[in-house]
Amino acid sequence: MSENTVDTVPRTSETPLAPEELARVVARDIPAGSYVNLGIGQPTLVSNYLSAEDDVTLHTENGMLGMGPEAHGDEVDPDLINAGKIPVLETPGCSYFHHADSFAMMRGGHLDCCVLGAFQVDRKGNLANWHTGKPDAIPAVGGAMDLATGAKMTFVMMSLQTKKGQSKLVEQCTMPLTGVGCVSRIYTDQAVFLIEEDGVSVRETFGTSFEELQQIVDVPLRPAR
Amino acid sequence: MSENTVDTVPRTSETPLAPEELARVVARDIPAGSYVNLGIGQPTLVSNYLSAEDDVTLHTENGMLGMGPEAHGDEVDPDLINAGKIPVLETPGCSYFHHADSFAMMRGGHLDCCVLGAFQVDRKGNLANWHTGKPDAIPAVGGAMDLATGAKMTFVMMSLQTKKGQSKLVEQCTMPLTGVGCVSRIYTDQAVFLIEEDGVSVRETFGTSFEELQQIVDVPLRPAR
Amino acid sequence: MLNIADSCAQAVAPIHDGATVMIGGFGVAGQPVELIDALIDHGATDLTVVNNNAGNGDVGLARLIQLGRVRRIICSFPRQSDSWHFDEKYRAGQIELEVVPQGNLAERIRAAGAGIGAFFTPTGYGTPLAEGKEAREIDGRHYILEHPIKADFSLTKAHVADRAGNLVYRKTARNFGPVMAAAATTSIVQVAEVVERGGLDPEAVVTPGIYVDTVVRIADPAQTDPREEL
Amino acid sequence: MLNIADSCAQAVAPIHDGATVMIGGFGVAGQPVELIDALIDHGATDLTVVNNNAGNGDVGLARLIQLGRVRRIICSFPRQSDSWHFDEKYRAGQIELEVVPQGNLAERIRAAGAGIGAFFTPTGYGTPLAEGKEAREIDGRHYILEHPIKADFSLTKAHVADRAGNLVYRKTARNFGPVMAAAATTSIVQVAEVVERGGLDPEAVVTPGIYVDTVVRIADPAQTDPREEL
Repeated sequence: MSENTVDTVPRTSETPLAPEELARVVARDIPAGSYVNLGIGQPTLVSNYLSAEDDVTLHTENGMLGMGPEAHGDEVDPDLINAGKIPVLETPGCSYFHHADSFAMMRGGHLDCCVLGAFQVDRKGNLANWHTGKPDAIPAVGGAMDLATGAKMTFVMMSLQTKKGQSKLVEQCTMPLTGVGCVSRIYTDQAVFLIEEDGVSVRETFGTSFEELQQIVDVPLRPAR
Repeated sequence: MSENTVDTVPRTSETPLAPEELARVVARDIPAGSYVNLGIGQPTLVSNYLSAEDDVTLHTENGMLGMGPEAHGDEVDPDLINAGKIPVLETPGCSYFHHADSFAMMRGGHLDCCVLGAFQVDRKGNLANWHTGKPDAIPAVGGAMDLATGAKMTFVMMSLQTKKGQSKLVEQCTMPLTGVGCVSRIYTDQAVFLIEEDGVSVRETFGTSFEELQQIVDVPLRPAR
Repeated sequence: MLNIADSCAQAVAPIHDGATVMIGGFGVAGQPVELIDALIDHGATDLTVVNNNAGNGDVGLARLIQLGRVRRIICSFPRQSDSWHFDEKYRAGQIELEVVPQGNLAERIRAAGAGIGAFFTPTGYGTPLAEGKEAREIDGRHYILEHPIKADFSLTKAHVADRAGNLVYRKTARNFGPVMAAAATTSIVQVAEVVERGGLDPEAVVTPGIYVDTVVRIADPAQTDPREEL
Repeated sequence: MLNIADSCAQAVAPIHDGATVMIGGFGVAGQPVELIDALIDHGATDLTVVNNNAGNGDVGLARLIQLGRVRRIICSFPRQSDSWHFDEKYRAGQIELEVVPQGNLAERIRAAGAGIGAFFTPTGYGTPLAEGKEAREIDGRHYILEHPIKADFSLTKAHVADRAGNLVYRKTARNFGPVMAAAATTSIVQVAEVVERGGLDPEAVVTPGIYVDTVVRIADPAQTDPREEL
């Protein structure tokens, strides 16, 4: 940490980011030409900020590369849905394949990036996003574990704190794991965190300072280099 | 063997069978509607005796179901060959697939029957057909092991004796194995043998008698029931 | 040889009590609605069902579960906003559940059809779903051993069949269809159309006819709006 | 992002000494003749080659072997009537050989692309090719454990590519192409034609573009009469 001081963490927004704004930050970090899976829910907002020049190809694990935007009205085809079961459109150059081929593509490390939501992420990049661990909960995993471990980079997109104010970036996950050491970056409403071999770095903050962040998060933080 | 006497083994030909005649015998035993792989070499003759009514679909492990007869002259397409690298034709209803899918089809037990040549078969249905075991031979296996173990039934088609007069149906294979306990029937120029749980039966003889056969073959034989 | 059934009832008639039945579909896409309805009418019980989910609303697989005909279900995502029949049976201890990550589910089904005895997969390693499973480090990566899932029957939906049993699908309705057809001893497929041999492009066939036992033509299959299921 | 190379020389330029290179084709069908020729001209040496065979006659892979550029070969059927260059190097102890049953070869290549750590296969059990391999009985059947075969590069041949890298093949020339493209870090494919995005039917795409790094167009690829190779 030597020369870096906490002042070196840029505050790139004066307020915490709304999901749409955060999606724009994630989108900016996806290299042009990437193959990307955006999971379901909030991460799917990222697609709104990918332009044609980015040449990003979207994968949906139910069997398609080159997934287009959501379909509306007469465009809806019950045979063409995404992993969230939302009707979508084709893009030119898309392709279809069966479930085993689709997950082979993911497991084989061919996707450049996957963006997922999370209940908890810990300093070692362990992810918990499928099961709260409550004894009466019915377990349901879907493709969460496959997604978490399959892509070259797994990004998490989440609010930093629970409704009760607890940090979701933790020293060690207490909820059942989805994947081990799989997360490389965490995009939250208050900051972007990088999970590194030897600790967690903060790349930028939104409406907060590095010091305030360290108050919330019970994991030693350092500025990103 | 109790009631059956050796006289119950029918001599269905007064002379040993030529390969074409033997192919006809094999073809008769392939149930209508079967999916069949005929390997390379002599077993491919069997296809000459399958009629349209038999509705037999031929598989070639280099990636095709519904393989047609050999192509000649202008029909030859370098992109359409069988496992023996002979140009062939399509049949209506054929399909193409890649090598992993093709061998998955075989390994998964979907082919009803496979007909192979052999160096040796033993009383337990062990097959040796890929390697003479000579120390200076360069090993080359191709699809032999996959074929031997994959199909629901593996038939062997071979001359009963080597050029030196030794039986190729043996007590225990001395050559390196291709597959363990995989052969269920052996079609030879002199007889048809059934490999059963508890021994080897003779179903019919060609130009020889059960007693003469037992002289040649050093495995206890019995008439088929 | 391909059996072209006159009706869904005829197609599902061989399904016996205690059978393992794979049912295709991901959401409404590829769901063999008419075949499932026929299975409900058929009456087979004590079934093990393999599906991505555990039924939605009051119809189809959910209805089969409600009727108490499913002893055990293998799926990746049982709990949904409208999986109330499954939830009730599960909480009452009246249905067994095996939860399998979706990609492992697809690969285990594929393995059954492909004659693979077992395989090491990274998915699930270090999670509660790896408990009791053999783990191994290979080339610096951690894996768990998963075994094939076979079935006696599969009920799937394709778009067009030819009379050799070759199938093509439509868009994301393909999903589990090809691997389930290959993993079942008897595969039963509903299609919108049956054409003559030669009527499908051999380069574009997705499921070769060798994997298809029975086809039934449902010219206008039920098509739910995907949103209704959310 | 897809790289459309101007020439085979440009396409194979990144292949480094010591690389593992998969080469597609079964017999003449699907053999990327022009890419292999470019690799010969390129000069990379100390290669590990994965192919079904070990070269025929005096051209292509046989020539690469003759030139002493192949340190090790993984294949199912090295010995053929015209594999004299391989035979000579092998008998002289100048090339390493790993013989793999054809179906295990295809499945091991598939496993590499599919992220499978290892798998149990029945093929080869009880034979000399199982020596030193872990064996296991599963559900009454005997299997041996096989590991993935990965590559740094694959050279394959397809029929048409679109600008998203999607590929379709022709007839039995498909063979190893799809699994090799997926198993290689960098897949290089020669095609007869390149079309715009949208120019291929998405239902009929065999290799999705995600598996394709470089495409080079060879409008009139060499076509040997299959018989010449026998």
